[in-house]
Amino acid sequence: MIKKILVANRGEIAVRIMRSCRELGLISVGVFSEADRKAMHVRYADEAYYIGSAPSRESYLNMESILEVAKHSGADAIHPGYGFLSENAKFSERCKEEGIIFIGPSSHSISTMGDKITARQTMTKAGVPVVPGTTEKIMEEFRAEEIVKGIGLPVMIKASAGGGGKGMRLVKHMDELIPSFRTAKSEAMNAFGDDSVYIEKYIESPHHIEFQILADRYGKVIHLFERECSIQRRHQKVIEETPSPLMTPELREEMGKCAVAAAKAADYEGAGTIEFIVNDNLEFYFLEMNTRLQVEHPVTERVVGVDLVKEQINIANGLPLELNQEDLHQNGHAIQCRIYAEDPDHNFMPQPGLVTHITVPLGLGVRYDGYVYEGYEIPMYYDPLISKLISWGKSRQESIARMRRALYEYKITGVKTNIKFLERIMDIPDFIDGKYNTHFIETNSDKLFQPKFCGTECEDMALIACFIDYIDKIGKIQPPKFTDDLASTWKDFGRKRSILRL
Amino acid sequence: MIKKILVANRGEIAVRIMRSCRELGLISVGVFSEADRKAMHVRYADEAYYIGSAPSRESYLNMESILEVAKHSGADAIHPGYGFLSENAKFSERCKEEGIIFIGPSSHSISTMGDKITARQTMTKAGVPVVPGTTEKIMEEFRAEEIVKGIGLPVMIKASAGGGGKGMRLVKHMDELIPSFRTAKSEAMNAFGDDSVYIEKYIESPHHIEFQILADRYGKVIHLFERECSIQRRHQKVIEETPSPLMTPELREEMGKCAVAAAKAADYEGAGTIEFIVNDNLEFYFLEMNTRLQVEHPVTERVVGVDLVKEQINIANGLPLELNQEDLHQNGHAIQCRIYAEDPDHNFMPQPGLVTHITVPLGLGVRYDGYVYEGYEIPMYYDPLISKLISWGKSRQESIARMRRALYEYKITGVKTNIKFLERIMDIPDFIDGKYNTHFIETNSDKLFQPKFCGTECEDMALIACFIDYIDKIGKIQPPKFTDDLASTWKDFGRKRSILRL
Amino acid sequence: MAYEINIENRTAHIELLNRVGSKILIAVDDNSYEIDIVMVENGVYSILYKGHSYNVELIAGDNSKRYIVNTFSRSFDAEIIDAETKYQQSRAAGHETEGDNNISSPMPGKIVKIPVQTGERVTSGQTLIVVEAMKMQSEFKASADRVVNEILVHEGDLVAAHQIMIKLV
Amino acid sequence: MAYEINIENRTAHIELLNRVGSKILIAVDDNSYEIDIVMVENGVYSILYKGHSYNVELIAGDNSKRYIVNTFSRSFDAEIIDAETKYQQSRAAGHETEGDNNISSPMPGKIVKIPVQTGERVTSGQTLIVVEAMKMQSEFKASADRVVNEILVHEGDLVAAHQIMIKLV
Repeated sequence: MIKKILVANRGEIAVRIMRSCRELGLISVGVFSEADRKAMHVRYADEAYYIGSAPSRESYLNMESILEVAKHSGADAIHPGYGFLSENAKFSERCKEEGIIFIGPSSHSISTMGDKITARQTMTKAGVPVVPGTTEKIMEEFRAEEIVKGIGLPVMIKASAGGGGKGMRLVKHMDELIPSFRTAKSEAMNAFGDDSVYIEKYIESPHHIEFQILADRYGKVIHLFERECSIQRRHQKVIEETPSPLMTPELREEMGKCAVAAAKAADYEGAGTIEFIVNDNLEFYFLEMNTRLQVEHPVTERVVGVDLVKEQINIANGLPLELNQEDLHQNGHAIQCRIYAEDPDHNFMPQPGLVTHITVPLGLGVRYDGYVYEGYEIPMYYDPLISKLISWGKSRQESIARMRRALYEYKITGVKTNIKFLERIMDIPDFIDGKYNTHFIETNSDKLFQPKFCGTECEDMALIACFIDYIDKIGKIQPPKFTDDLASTWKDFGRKRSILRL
Repeated sequence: MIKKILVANRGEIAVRIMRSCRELGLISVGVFSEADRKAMHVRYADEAYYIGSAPSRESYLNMESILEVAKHSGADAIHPGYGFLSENAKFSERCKEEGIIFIGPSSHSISTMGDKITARQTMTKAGVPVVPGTTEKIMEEFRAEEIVKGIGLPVMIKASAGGGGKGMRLVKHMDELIPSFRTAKSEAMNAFGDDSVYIEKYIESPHHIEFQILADRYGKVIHLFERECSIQRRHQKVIEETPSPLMTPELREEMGKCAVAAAKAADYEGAGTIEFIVNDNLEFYFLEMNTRLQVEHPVTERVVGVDLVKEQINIANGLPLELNQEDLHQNGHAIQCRIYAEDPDHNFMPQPGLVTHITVPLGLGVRYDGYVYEGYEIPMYYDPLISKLISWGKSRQESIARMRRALYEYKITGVKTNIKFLERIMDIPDFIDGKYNTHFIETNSDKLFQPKFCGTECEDMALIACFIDYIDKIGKIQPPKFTDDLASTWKDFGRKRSILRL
Repeated sequence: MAYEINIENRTAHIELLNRVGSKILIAVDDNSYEIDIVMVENGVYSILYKGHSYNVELIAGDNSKRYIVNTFSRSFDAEIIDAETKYQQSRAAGHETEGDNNISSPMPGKIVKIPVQTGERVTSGQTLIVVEAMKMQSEFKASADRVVNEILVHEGDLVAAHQIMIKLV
Repeated sequence: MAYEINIENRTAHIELLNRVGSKILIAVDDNSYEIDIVMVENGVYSILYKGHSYNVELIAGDNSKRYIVNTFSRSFDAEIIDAETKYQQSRAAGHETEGDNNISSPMPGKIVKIPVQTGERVTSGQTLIVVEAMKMQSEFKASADRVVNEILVHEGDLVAAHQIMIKLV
């Protein structure tokens, strides 16, 4: 049985994994780059080791350095979190070679789902609907034209080795096809060293809905329902929720079955996510599989009542899944907001820097997964995610009201964040009504990028605080003009005020 | 409908109530004493008004001052929280006279349940079992002797106007009866201005189990299951949990029915709690009713999935209860720890003072309800409760493991707290096995008051931190002896070290 | 004691009329306010005005006169205007485009690419330098037709926030 | 650089042997440690020793040489012993009972009752003063037979932590 887990990650997810380790009585081992000596995961871990300089490829992507720490510290297992080495088939393989349990799927499963064309073929064989288009790589330009004539415009050209929005081209007109095809191939070659591309029908008003699955070593696969992830900026998720406001019980059951079939087809073991694209007619298509824990896993944990990291560890221990599909239920509604160090008013430009003050939202129905603290300097080398705020409510409406309340309480000073931007989303009618797709931010940009009106009184209070702060600051150098020897009542004020008004 | 609520309280409960107000879109009005200008509830409220000097009776117990603020600010309703005016029948009446909704029961219900003898009579009439003993006040000493001969020793002598452990006397031997009877009467007169006392059989190895109820204006009463509150120090609860480890489904149903009957007998409206005492044979007796929100209400909220403050507000608005008994379920397990500013090693002596640093426990399954912040000075005038930490788990075992993790993460510097004491409780076999009664702390005192062993290495690390802090502090005055111009490798250390070992 | 403060597009005149403990009487343009103001945490003020509870957080700007101010509903940039500031403003008049000629990054980052050379003529909208921070690349472009006068950084360098990277003429 | 530090019932000799950036070589009694130590927050230190991650929080005591030290498992009182401390300790020797003769409260509170008078003979265990804080009353008692020499407070007064309230002889 696993006794000691190396967490090959940083930030909120490293702390989150270590929390579950601690609850299970397991020893956690952290690793850190030169930029991360003061990071929370180093403070939280039972043990922590240096693995390289600040850039990821020299530390958090440095397989051999991490494996060396695992062996030196006597860790039985490595949890990769998300990002970094979590979907790296070679790392899964290297762990196996070194006799260390990789908490995640086999190298074979990762490869199968990592190559998008292979994944499409595997899904088609398993009877899971994929977006209409090719299931093999396209080499010749005339083939591209034939295919597009067959499935009709618009289409997406995608890199087989890609994922997460990279190396994609949308084609709306036939005359754009050949130039886009060429650019996509050359981009794919540059980015992934593989120019394989394929063509898919472009889904209009797409909804991004994914299913969480768990699979044990003995072929048992269950799903833990859906997550709605359509609120995105720059192809990155910002808000996730479960249940999806688009979902019907019938669709949920059908998609759940497909998700389980998809995992089985990939010989999957561990926690994974099947991403689907759903159109307004509730037709759904397999998009890709994420062979790891997702950033948005907490909404599922809250509504289904399961600690997914503990389930991952149990599976990695070779234990059979104790959960049964028929016992699982969605209880209430959960929403997650991702808090980024970024400036929404300037194209979401990232904002590394020193955090001078934080007020964390707390209380009933609020979960906070973060890692920054007062006095912590967010480094420029990694992801701008500061924290994840999760609200739960009996109803979707209560969950939104609670998230609005939590965002209102949440204060970070020192770096710019998207907190106010998220607050505005909670007030957009399309969001409140649950009627949105991946175009949401674009469609509502007029309301989303306009700051709330604060009013003259509120603005004056801001000015007064600056004024008082400034005079008290310089007062420490110059003698103060006002002292406490005045009568301590409001009477004097009244008098002076009347004089003023004469 | 209520639009603006005055919260006639302070500390964590004031903030907690205001959070629900905010989620409902209601304006919150705070009130503060001279000692509380910087308190969190003043910062959190939409509006805040001064009501008097620091001692409670001049501020938070000052009915007229509070009512004046309510009228001046245009508040429709007053939420009294717990403590202070929450169980004051006269205040409920005064609110009514002023046309302000008191979020709580009528003055009649408060009086009925506030006088313990009347409450015992009311319960007996309603068929709810009470602890064997008198149902009327005892004036003569010979009557006391007769009663004790009837029910047998040991007995408790209690003040009818009392509650919460005040004015109580345990009598184990017959010759203690008369002196104790006299003292109890005189204590009751001093404390409550009423020397009415009654005699109850003393229950050995008692379990303190209470039921949360909700009652609307239309006679609908439901219960939200039990809370186990047997872990107490000085008759004050320290840890609460739900479900109770003692409970059986049959007992739960029976006690739940009695709780509903008790509320109906008192013509109750709002949220309330029926406290029972249960012996090892699972015989239960009505103890008293708390006609207000309880400190420990969050464990019920977590497991039943209901926001009790919102329910209180809906009931006060005259809305019928939407919840139905048959739809309510206990989902998983929740534990609450009360964090006090006190010194467990010195008879739990309270510790007001400046909070210099806090690390709040966060993440999956953890709720934190608090009010102190870094730089806040906890005043000496009020309750030592700093915060409430609530953990949830699928099972009781997971809930305990999570609480242990959360307490481990929780750091408060500047004032002494009972955090480490609570951590030790989580490790006591009787607690882990759920086999405990109100004598728990006493019974396990040998383990509870002994600090964990830290080890020489850990102790040396503590010393080293002091050393470095001290030399860096004095180094700001004196020139530092060690600078960065030494070679930045570990080699020098090795050399010096070998020299040292020669 | 009085100052002018710039906030967004407004210049407000503020005068402190009286102060006793935490209570002040203060005039902002044509309005005067009797308020109770206390610093509750470092840089965080609690203000009570006619019962309304305001919370204002101040973040120090590049110099002691500049603040970023957060209220519950929004965030502002504010600057105290004293004699020194006014002098510098009058000195700066007529050099208004100077800022445009210095290319700096608002956040710390790493120089990924400098696709121009010293002496090169660049046109409006042309990319001058690419900076990466937190896995995102930002391109900085010429806002008008200019000549590259000086390149102060190299590809691979780390830059601090607001550090000038390229000077144009 | 070396000091003695008192912690609980132990007096440890500590000597800093080398220090480069955050890395130090330090001897504590007979053990020497190569550790990496950084202050991550005000008064909070992160220590790495042989891979083990220790977190130590320091709370300033009554003077700059005293600390309350929190580790994850427990809390200590520690005091740096320098020449000055030693001198004061030697001066204090022979006056060991002096502390017992000054009655002070460890926490701030309000004087509820003073059931003794100046000049009164009190016996060991007799209540001298009752202080209330946070709704709890604490009684302070004589630890030996003494005479009340001076009462420095009145009923109803507020007292600060460690303020001397009654002097005995």
